[in-house]
Amino acid sequence: MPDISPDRLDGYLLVAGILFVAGVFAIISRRNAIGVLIGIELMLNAAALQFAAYGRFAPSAADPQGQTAAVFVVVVAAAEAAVALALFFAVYRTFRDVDLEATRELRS
Amino acid sequence: MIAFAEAFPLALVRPEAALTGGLLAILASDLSPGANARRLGPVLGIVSCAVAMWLACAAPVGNVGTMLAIDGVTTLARLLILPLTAFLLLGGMGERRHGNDTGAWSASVVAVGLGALIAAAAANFVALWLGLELVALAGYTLVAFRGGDRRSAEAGMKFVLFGGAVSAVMLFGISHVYGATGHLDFVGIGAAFASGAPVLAGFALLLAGAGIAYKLTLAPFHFFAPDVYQGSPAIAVATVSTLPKIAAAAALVRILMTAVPPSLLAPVTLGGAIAVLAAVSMLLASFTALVQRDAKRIVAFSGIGHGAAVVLAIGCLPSREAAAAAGFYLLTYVGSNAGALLCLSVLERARGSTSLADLAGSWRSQPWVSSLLCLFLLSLAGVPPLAGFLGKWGVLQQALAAGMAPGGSSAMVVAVLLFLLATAVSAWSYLLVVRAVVFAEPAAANERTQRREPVALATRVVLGVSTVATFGFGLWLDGLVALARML
Amino acid sequence: MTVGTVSVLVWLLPLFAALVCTRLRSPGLAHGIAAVVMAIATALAATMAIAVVGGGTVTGPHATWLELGTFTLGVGTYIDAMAAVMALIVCALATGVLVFNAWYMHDDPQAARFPWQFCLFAAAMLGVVLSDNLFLSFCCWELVGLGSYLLIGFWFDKPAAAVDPTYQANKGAGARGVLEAQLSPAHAQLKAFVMNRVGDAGFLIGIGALLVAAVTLGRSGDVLGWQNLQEMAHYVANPTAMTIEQKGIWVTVSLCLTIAALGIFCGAIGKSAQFPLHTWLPDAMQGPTTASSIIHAATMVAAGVFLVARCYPLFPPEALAVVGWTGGITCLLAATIACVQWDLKAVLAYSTVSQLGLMFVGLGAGPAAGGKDAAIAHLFTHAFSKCLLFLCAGAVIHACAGHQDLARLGGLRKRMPVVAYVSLAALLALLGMPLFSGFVSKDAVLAAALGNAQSAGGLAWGPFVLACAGSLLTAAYMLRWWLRIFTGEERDHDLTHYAHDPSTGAKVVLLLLVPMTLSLPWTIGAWLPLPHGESHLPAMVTALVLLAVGGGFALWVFLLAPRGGRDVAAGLARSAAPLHAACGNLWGIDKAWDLLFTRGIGRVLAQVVAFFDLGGERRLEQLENAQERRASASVDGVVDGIAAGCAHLGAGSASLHAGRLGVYLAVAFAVVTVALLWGGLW
Amino acid sequence: MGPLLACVLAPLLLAVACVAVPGLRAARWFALAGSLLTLGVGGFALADFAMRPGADFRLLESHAWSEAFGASFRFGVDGIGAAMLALSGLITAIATISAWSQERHPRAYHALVLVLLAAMNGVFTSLDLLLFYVSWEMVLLPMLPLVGVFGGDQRRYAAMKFFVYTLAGSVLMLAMLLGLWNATPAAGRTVVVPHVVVTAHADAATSTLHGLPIDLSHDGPKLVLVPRGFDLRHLALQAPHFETTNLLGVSLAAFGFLAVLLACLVKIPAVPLHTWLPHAHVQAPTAVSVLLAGVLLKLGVYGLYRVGVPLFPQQAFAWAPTLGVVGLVGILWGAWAALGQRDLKRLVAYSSVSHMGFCLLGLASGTVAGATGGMVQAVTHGLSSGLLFLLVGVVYDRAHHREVAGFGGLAKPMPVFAWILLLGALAGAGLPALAGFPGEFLVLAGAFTGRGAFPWLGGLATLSVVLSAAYLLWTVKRVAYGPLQHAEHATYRDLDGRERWALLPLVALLLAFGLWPAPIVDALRPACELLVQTLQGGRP
Repeated sequence: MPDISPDRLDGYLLVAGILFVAGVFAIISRRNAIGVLIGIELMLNAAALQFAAYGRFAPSAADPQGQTAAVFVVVVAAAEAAVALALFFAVYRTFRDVDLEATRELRS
Repeated sequence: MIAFAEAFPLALVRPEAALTGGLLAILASDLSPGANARRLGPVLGIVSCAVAMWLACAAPVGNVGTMLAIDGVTTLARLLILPLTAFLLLGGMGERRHGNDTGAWSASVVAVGLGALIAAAAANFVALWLGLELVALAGYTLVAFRGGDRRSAEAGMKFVLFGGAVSAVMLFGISHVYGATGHLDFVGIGAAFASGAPVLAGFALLLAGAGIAYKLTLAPFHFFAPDVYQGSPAIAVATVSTLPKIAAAAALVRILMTAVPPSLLAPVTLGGAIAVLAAVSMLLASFTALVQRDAKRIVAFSGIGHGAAVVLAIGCLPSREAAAAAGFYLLTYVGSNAGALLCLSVLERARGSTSLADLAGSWRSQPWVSSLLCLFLLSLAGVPPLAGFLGKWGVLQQALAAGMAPGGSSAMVVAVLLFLLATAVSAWSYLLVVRAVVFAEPAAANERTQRREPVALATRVVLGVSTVATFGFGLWLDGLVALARML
Repeated sequence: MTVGTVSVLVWLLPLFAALVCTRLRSPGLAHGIAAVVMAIATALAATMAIAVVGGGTVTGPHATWLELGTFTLGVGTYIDAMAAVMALIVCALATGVLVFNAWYMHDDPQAARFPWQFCLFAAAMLGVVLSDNLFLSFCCWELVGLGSYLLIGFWFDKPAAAVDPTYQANKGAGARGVLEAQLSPAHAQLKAFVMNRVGDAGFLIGIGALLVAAVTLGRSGDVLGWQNLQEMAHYVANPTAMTIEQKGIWVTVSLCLTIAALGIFCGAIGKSAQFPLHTWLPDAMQGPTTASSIIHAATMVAAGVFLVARCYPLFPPEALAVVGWTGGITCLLAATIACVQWDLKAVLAYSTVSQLGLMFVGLGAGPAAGGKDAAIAHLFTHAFSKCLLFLCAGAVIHACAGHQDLARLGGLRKRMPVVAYVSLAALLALLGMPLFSGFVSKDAVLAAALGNAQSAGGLAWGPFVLACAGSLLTAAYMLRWWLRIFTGEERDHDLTHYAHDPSTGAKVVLLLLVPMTLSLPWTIGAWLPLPHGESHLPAMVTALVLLAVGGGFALWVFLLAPRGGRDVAAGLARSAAPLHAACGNLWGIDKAWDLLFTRGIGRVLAQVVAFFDLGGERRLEQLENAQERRASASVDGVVDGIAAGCAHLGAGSASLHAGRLGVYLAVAFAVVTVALLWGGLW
Repeated sequence: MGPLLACVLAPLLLAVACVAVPGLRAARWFALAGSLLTLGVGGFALADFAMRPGADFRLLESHAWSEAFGASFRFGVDGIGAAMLALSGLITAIATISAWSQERHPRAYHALVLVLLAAMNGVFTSLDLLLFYVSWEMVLLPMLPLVGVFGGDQRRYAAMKFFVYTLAGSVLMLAMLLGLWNATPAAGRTVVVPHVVVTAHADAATSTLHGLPIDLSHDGPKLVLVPRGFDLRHLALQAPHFETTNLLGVSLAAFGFLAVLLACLVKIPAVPLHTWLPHAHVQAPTAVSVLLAGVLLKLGVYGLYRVGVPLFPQQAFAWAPTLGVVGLVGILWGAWAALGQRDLKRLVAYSSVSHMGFCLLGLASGTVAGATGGMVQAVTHGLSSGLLFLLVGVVYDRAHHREVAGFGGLAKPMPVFAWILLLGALAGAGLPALAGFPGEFLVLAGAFTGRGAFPWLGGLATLSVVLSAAYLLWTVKRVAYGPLQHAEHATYRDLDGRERWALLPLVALLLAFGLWPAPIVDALRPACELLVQTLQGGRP
């Protein structure tokens, strides 16, 4: 049982891990594109959280590499989400649906 | 200001800067009223590529902090990426004359090129990830560019979801690498490994590698490729199937050279594993391609196989000849591949799709384009004296040298034999296209099968260049040596 | 001019004539030129013969044809009495036949083709006779086969007998057992060539065995030359211990030579139409009778006898026994068939086969009994008589508008006396009547066989007995032939009504050849030392008794009995029905070959192989479309099967690429997880 | 630029010209020019070898390619190469004449033929293994459209099968090439030169061997420093070292010979790797069939002569009996399959399988007679099969089908055709005085005098004497003799001028080589003797 006190790394890693696994589960199991996107966001945020945590507990806390990376992640995640939603909209316009099972014209 | 200049030696990254400038110019021209961005965009892009190329030839070598490393690999990558970007823009000029879009297309292409440049020069995982993300985001838009087209939209959606997931995995890995080593820059990570980093770092590195494998369409991160390529415009495929591969290959080379301890790299261990991975990808690609019924899907699987070939060469590091072989392979691949996709783009406009059924007998209506398509495909198959052969030659030579060297891994030799098997099988899959385009009769003699689609001058130029390359590099053995000398 | 040069001239003149005649369109001119050239060749051959007769041998010019490191293959001539006389006979008969043919084919539009093909054959035949090594012999041996092929197919556009109304109208009533569906010039020439090739395959193996022996003995140069073969032959007499280690197979030189001898004899079996390869000769009668007269009666078919005689030193006793027995069996077998043939050419054909068998009986008697000379002597005498008989047959057929049925011909003696009496002379010579040439040679053969039988005893009696039986029947069926055609009253008036003797030129030819059938010095006389051992007298007596019995019987049945109005022949046929049927059906040998060769190997086996190769016609119609393409248990089917297997693998993995993003991601993550776990354990 | 380079470059340039010049009428003249140039050079070289026999390489020339890889455009021919070069020129010329009135895409067609010619010449004249391989594979490129575009109903299947089958067969050779290259240290390797090679190739005047300095003064073992590269002659000098180099547990030589063998057996083609041939032949247009049977099949034999045996003599020696059996199987299987065919072209194709089996048997027998005979057979088969395919094309032009059963009695309306058909058939059946005979006889003689079981193989091979006569003359009978099958056949015109011009050289050569094969045999023998010595030198 890891010690999850706020001034120890383990707790953050645990949360991040849970987030990541949840995200993976989501993108594998969800049939709805939005659901998958949410899963991806979860994974990205798990990574961001870890960056921040690692940065906080890094031996050389002087240069905030981790925290910087976390900020980058947040920004890019937002951009990614924007593009993704735009594409979902394009799909919805043509298919009237964003169900991944329903939008399967491309296949072997 | 001075301080910034010292901290950030702009001289090293002039080409990237030039391309950024081009990108901004295109976007600006898009905003400015009256200016015909659709015509202006490509021109601006090509000009900026030319400038960047000029700058790249004279670029000094050095490091931009711990973020970017401008070395032989970077230079080689630049010399591949910049001309390719220019030709893709030119091709777009020819192929998208009737598109009603603004300069967005050109902007996206330039953005992909810029991202590829950054990723290729990255000496730091964050920089690498950002570069790859730029490539990805711009790529998503290109793929889904054909507005109102079901398949194009679906392709875009699948692309973004798959890409997003993989990039998240990569990021997760990176974060653990950082946590385990306290560094995000390759050199630091390498040092940490050397001083005995926790085993967790190794796994983390593996996860981080997922992003690169995905860009190289290496199994098991190749699944998106067939669907995306099939759904998106051929000219977009030409972009997303070439530029990211170059960037990822360069990044992989640098990571293996700096972040991974040589002890681990020696062909015996990691090299062998990489070789097996590559061989699996090749076999999977070549066999799966046999049952495809769409030319672009076949091109996609061929791309998977060729990416694997590049990885096989990289598995022979640290010899610089290996890196050169990978570079030369990419050179021949992008030449033939872009050419083939440009031909397909023309035929796609003529026949409405690139399914083999629709392409049947297009040789009658478009003899030149069809013949060139077959030529490029045979080059991809690696039939001498076409360029693809020499690419194969370099890779096989490296792999076999690594395998036959005293203490070399037999996995390399096995990989070589599997590579050859895959070559024969994939040749067959290319012939499926040749068969449809040249041998088969048109399904029905209607106006669609009769129509002779005009080929724009820009397209002709690009086709001419790739034709020259396809023939010119075929027997240019010293090219391999020259590249090795460049590194 | 040396004999060697002459021999080369004799060889090349006919070739020259052939080349010239190919360009000639006028039959008369072509025949004329060819005849003149052959006459010159005859004269030269005569000088050659005079030079060597009395037992000298001349080695003519020799050139190396190919040089192959260890040994060479040469071209050259070698003349001894046997060769010279044979060459003379070939040239003389060829000249005569050409002249005769000018009349025989005077109304045939294709006549112009005859001379050059005929001269080509003559050149090849002279090559066999005069060559100085086995290799050249083999080449010319094949080329005489070509000549025979061309001339049998002279009327290549004739349909098969089964569907040929004229044949059906004219065929002998007794032509049972003949496979009419396959009886056409086009098929006969094919059959002749292929069946000869069967023998030639053996011939090649024989040559191969000789090469093995020569290489083993470390010989070099023209190893297939007669000189070298004679030198090697002494290993036959004393089987040396010299052996070759070959992958554990120990081959003695004498074994090699035995194989060689049997191989060469195999070739002879094919060319000389011996049992079991004799069936092509009767079919060869599809060719012009004039061509048959010299090719399938006088010379070419005798080439086998000649070759065996030439290679005689190589033949060990056991090989000679094979030769003798084969000859004996053929002699009797062919005779029995000839007895019941109704086609007048078929009778002559089978009698040729039978006589060739007799020659091999002589050869089989071995050197001690003087078998070689006896056989050669019979070869010579038989050449003249049989050639004459064929020419006469040709005259008859021509006179009766192509009718060849012994049952309908008859009484032609009055209408064509010359032909009648000339043929009678030839006939008597063939039967071996005293004062006729055949008497001497046949007697010599029997004497040799008897002598061999007495000395060797046991199985060696076989050939002698068979030969005697054959001779007995020969007397009977040949007389039947002559009597049926020329005596009695006309059986079919409008058939024979217009019959007449041939033109003067043809008659001259016939009459000029008659003396050669008489037992006079210049026929065989001093050319060959005939055996006069103690077995000579009994043999002569036997021969005369056989002749008397057989001939008398025939005279009674076909001459006296009909006068009494009794048809003894039919009665005999009824009383011995099974035997009669067997003979009439050619002892089923033709059918057997047809079953084995034409249908078995030629059709069924080939179809099977073709099927196992590409999988049959039905598969070949549907190759283009992979879906319709049917799997087949054939070599090609396996190849496609491999391809299909690859496609199946592809389809299997393609089912993973079915556009399901969830599946894509799941597989990717699963692989990564597995990789991580595997890495962790490792 | 030397003559041999010209033989490779000129056709390529002419091909470019054919395609580049729009509406060009003279494409066929270009093709004819290219083939005649080849014929001229090859004929000259062959005559030279016939007059001054020798196992050396002549018309040598070398042009820089890659210093680093030790590859260069090395050309040179020995007797065998010269004969093959002349053959490829002759057959291409004849094929061009027979396709003189090509209507569909004449420019593309003749351009492709020219490219094919260049590739074949490259194979036959190259002394550089890499150049050899490149040319070898390059042959496939023009053949693909030549069959796939200009062929018959099932051309797609045939073309793809041909391409994939032969590519799969030869793909291992690439690994072999690189293996050999990697097996040589960068600094080169000092090797002891076998005596036979010294006597055959060493140049006492300049004291060089294949351009490498060698000290001939002393009597001891002759040493020479072989650089790393692809010069076939240099690689051959290192043969023993390939035996000792390990590759995946087998010796590099074993692997390499297997690779070459596979490639060559597919090309020859040897049963059971032959089934691409009937399809390709039946579907290809007449002229392409002529090229395929006349020259392309010889690539396989030539590959064994030029690469397989010299580079891996020990392996070749060990494999020889197997190859002999394969050759024999090919001879008999091909003959029997031919006997069972209904399609004229397929029949001739199988006769090719049977005849090429002799080449294999002769080479494997390891005797001078056999090896020489095999090569003579390769040349003469090029002539006879070319003749037969042309004749099949002639009847196909008139009847538009190739079913044997559909013909009969053509000798009446087409006498000249019938005579030439008979001549071709007899040549194929190995009748003396025709070109088919010397090769066949020499191979049999070689087999009989060969070691081990070869006499027995030779004995069985004589069966083909019967079978070939059977299937060829039977075909002649069914096509030309007998009564006319169909009334309209009577209207068929006999050979016209163009057809006669295409056939004339073949007929003349068939007779010439048959009556007087000494020149070509003398030209081929020294090279074959050296080959046999090399092979026997591989005896462990």
